[in-house]
Amino acid sequence: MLALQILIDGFAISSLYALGATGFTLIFGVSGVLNLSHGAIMVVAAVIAWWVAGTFGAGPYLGALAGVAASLACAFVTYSVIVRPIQNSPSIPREEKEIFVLTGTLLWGIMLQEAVAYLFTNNPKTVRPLAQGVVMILGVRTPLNEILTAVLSWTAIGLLYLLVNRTRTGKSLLAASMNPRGLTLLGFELSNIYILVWAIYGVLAGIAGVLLGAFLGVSSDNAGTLTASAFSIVVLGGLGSVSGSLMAAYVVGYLETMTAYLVSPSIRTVPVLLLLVAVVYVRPQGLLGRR
Amino acid sequence: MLRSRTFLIVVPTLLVMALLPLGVGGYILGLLTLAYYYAVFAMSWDLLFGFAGEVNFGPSFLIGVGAYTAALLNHYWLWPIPPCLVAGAFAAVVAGAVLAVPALRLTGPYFGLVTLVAVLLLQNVLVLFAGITGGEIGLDLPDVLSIDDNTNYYYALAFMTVSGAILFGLSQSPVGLILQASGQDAIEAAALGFNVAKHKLAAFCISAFFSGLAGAMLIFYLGTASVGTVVDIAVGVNVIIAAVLGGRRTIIGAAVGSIFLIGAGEILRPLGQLSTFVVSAIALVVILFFPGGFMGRLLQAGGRE
Amino acid sequence: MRISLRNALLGSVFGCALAMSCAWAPTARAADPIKIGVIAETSAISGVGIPNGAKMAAEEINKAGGINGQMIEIVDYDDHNSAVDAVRAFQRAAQQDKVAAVIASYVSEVVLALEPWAGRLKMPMITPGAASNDITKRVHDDYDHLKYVFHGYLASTQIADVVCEASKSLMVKDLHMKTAVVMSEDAAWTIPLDEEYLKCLAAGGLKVLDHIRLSPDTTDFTPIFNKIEGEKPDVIVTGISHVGVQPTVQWQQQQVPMPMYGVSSQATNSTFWKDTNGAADGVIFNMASAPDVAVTPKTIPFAKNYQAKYGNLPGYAAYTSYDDVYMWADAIRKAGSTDPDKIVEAMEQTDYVGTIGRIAFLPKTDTFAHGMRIGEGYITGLMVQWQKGNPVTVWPANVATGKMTFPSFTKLPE
Amino acid sequence: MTALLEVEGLTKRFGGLVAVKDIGFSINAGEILGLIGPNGSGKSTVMKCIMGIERPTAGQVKLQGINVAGWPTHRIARQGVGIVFQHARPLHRQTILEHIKLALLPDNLLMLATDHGVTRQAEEIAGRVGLSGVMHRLPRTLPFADLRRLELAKAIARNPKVVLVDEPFAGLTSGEVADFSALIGSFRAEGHAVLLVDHNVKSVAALVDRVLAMYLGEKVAEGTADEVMRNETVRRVYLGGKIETAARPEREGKDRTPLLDVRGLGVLYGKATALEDVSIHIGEGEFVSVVGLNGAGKTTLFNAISSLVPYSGTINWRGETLAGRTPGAIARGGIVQCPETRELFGDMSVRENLDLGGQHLPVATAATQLDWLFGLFPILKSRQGQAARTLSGGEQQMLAIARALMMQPKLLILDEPTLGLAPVILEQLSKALETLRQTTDITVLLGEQNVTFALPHADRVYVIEHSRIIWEGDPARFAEEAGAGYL
Repeated sequence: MLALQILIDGFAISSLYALGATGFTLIFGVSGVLNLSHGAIMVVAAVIAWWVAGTFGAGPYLGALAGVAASLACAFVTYSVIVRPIQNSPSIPREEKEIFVLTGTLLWGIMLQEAVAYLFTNNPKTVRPLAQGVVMILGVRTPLNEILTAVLSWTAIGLLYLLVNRTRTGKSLLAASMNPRGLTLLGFELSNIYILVWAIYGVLAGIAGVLLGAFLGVSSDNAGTLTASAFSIVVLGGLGSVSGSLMAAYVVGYLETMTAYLVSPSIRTVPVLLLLVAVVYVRPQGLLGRR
Repeated sequence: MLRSRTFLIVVPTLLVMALLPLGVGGYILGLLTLAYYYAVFAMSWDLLFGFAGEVNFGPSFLIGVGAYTAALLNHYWLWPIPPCLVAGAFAAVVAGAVLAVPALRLTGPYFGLVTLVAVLLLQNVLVLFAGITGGEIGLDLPDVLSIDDNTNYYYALAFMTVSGAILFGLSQSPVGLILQASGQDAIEAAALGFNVAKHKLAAFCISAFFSGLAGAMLIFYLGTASVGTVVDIAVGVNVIIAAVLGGRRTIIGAAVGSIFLIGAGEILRPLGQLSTFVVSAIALVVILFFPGGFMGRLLQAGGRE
Repeated sequence: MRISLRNALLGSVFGCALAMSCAWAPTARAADPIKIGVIAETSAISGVGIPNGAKMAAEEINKAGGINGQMIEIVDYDDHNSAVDAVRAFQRAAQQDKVAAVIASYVSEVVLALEPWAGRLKMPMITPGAASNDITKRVHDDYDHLKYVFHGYLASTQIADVVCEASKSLMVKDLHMKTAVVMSEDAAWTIPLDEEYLKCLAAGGLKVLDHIRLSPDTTDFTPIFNKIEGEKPDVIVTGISHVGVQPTVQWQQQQVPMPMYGVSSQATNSTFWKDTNGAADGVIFNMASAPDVAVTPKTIPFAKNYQAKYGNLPGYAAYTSYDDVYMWADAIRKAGSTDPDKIVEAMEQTDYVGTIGRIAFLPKTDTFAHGMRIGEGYITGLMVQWQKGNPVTVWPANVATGKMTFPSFTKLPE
Repeated sequence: MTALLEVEGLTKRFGGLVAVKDIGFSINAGEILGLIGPNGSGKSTVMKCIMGIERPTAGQVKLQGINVAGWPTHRIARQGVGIVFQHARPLHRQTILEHIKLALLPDNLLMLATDHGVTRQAEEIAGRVGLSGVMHRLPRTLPFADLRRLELAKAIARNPKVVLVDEPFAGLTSGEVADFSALIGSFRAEGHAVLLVDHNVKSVAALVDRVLAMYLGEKVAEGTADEVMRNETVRRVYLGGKIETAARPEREGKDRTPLLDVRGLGVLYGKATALEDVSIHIGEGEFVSVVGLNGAGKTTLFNAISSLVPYSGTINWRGETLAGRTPGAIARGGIVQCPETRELFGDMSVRENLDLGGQHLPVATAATQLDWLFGLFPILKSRQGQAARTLSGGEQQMLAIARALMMQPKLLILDEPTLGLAPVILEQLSKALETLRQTTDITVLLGEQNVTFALPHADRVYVIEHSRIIWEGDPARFAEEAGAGYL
């Protein structure tokens, strides 16, 4: 019974982690950017969805759509106002671009977080879930919303998989992550590819944000934690490896859930941190990463 | 040439700073006192990043270890302040070395991540052992440096000046030269016969020493040691932003950046909640349009002739 | 040497910043208003209630002629819920803005960090919402230094006592409950709260099956609720403040079959229903005053005026902060000056009927020195339940505005 | 004479790839050894293994009898090995003198101040390499040659027993080359052992005592510069075997429309001149070869045409300037480059690589093109599902060419297709190119150092040397007019 409970709860939270980390790792894989405003963008998506659905009275579906749209808009701004200018800036030496992108996205994340706190307060908000009620799975009472969260997360990841592996556009994304120069020589515009990637990222982060808002609730104060958790998952899985991130998300999700159930909820994140340190020391390329 | 120019900027500024208590109210002094401690955090960070080329995402790990060591000794064993400060600084060095020896094998985002995780772990430990450490609430200290604003101000100013002088001197010394070479191109530095790992470790320890000492000084100024004050990621983020804002690889710029950050936060206080938003926006604009930071621009103008 | 225009620009911006900061030097004038500093986290609903409540009180006092002709001015500071920011704000209030007294924060961590500064800077201070027992314990232990600190809210132990007292009639008598699990967040204020819960719940007839402390950073409460459910208690007794919306929503989504009852600070916000999308239905929480209950004749008018002015109902700290301004004003009037020692002396004599009840401070010999007197005739506290979008007072019986109801998934003992 | 440096049985593997195989040589005090080989021959790896930057898989590196193989770099350096890097990044805020002082410092954490002796010594060294006048300037204010002098100065300051010099003359003018030769010569005079690593014999011939030539990780010849230049294997590696030419069937309209017209092209890499006043033109349907040694500027020329590097001068494509177009737009416009680095998508299958090349075409056209290419390179058809990086070098090269052809280019730029390939593969590749040339009217611009490969297919040949075009003409005349000066 307990085992089954851990299995079900861990699955839902892990799939949400996986979705959150997928966009983050995609951006890193294709354009080499660690976007530290990630958590803040997810928060924006959730809060806008909450606002449009509730206060604005547009209902959960329109709300979710508005949340994703807001996240998309944030992603575009992140790319065009912060990442691209830094990458194109002639006065920043190449070897320091990384720290500038990190600092820039970090500051942008703080700005988003503060803006949300200013406009909507930092009280936690919960997006009205698309499904209410519970079902029994082998005797474990499971909220429909939890199942829906897992299903939608995996649908989004699945669609991304199909997009990348089954469509022409997706192939060019994959190619850009392996060899951007090669792609240029084949007549592709890298700038278009990057815009596309950021758009996909915006949608993924938006969905993840809205689902998170509906499943657990989100406050603007969570932005930093969300970024840190995506960062850890992605490093654990191997930077830029989407399948690695998915696996790592499950490792993290289940480790946390098991700790919460079997040891104590107050040290929930500690084993994950220790694992992370161990992995980084022993196998810095991550679980599935290549050097 | 550069050095003399820096000298020309710094000495009069320090003089003005030393004379400030004659002209401004206690509140501004309190503000600057805090800014000076942050300045030491940022300068230590810059030594590690700007010179040794290692991006330390967890300056607050070093700061926190120093601060909490001092706080625990003062709180439980009632050690007087000076030995607490020394113990804090050395604890930070030891913790820094334990972290750095394996971590320096890593590069880029991995090193950053390990330092970041170190902060999270420290934070968890402090909260888990709340019975001893006071947890989120923090430890109150029986002793403070002084309750007089002017005295506190001069302590902080003197501390910043001395630390700054040592760190700046170090950065300009032969060792600083070797560090910079190691940070920029480790292979070439090794080919010139320098043990890059040794020098980077030394930089880490020096950075840890001053971070820990400044952390300990800060809590004896505030009278409480709490996670939010010396360990939280936000503290480290501010340190990094200050150093980049002021100008990487200048040491002095890091101090300027800290004073600016804290000053700007205060000037913008009438904006209430929006103040952090505006400060971040200003910092972002500086990073995008003046990547060299405040000091970077000044020094560059000098180096051009 | 050539300095580009951009450098000059950059330099001048920085120069201006410094110049501005220097221009703050205080200039005291004779007809200055009496200033009261308010330090709070203004981005949180319950936080912003503190300056809002204080400003309302100040306006009313000023309309009635101020303090012996001097107007009251509220100077508010956002502490971003951080101890450092709060200490800085406190220093600014004391040294720069020269306030006569401070109303500070509803977070125990912040208040405890400020407490030594109140002593060092001899600045009278009251907290409208923090609950830690340590606040008054320190005053008791080191009265000479810390006598400037007053506790304008119930201490954790006192709150626990109110919750236990109410549980005797609500849980044990009305609902025939026998067992409970205590669920509280890991924070300073819950340590004495939990300690008292464990004692007084049992004394009141509720056997405590387990005591779960959770990290205030928790976002996923599923394992916690599942664990609690596995222990089959009749009720979950809460001690939460940092978290609130999230556990409530997950409690409802997972249809945890036992009621949540106890302390839930976020539930006191009028926006709680909206923030939780109605998941709050059935949650019972402790409050000093409620907008629909005439705890004193001042309560309902205050809540009405507050809602008219700010668009939402006051959170718990807004009531106390409103009362605090009145008490400071009275104390300053009585003291005849803004001398801190005289203010403290006058404040210790307070016997004031505010929005939350009759307020008097305990003497320095009491373990809760400078804490509020609770019990019959003084502060009693209320238990309030969210019902269909509205907070309904369910205890004590003499002021109750409704009966308890629970959502359909709640299974009450036979 | 005693050998200062002895290398025995040096082998270095990267995963499955053997980069260096059983290399051995020795250098005496006061001797200069030239280590030559085309790109990818493993010569740089040998140098890195000596310096400890790469850890040798097997073999010994003996310094005065002490085996230092596998030591960390800084210890090898302290033991007496110095290196002059080709691309060194100087520190931004330190003056030239400070850079030299850096090299004079001991590896000591407690060095907080330098004594005057060090400064004087640094000044002396600056004088010796001709940097006295600019000692107090910052690196970014100096021309390229001075930065190279700085690298030499650092090596001198370390006073190593063995000096490794990587491509000593790359990017220098002939006057500067003379200066540098003299400086390197002075190492010999002082009794140092010097290892010069370069692409070809010619550039170092005047300076070296002996030459060791490498190809595909193995030693192919050793001896004096003359001996090595006469060596059959070396000639085959650089020139191929006998030079043959074949005329292409005459076509109508050939040569009439100028397709690509490059005029006065100049490219700078930082401060180094990579191309200077280069003008070439290509007519529709022509097969033009640009031959030149590694580092002569071929790749830079092609990258400028593809707009991958900034340039001065004009490049016109069918009468319109290419300035302002993105690399992608140029490729879609018909100029498709197949770079020497191949730039394949390693984790994608052969088929996926090809599909990406055909993505701008209508689906039906892409399918036809694919069929045609499978006819041209049958091996690719059988390897369709295999990941590109698991292919052999020759197959990868074919895939790279096929992928470029999928775009139906008007002008195909082939950069060093023979790089690092075994002779038998060369033949296959050569055949495919000839088929292409005989059966289609595609325009091709081929860059090669392997003359045997480049000439047979060519309608016209340019020879590029030291960033300039030095000869243009018919392949038939190449042997007598330009062939001798090659190598």
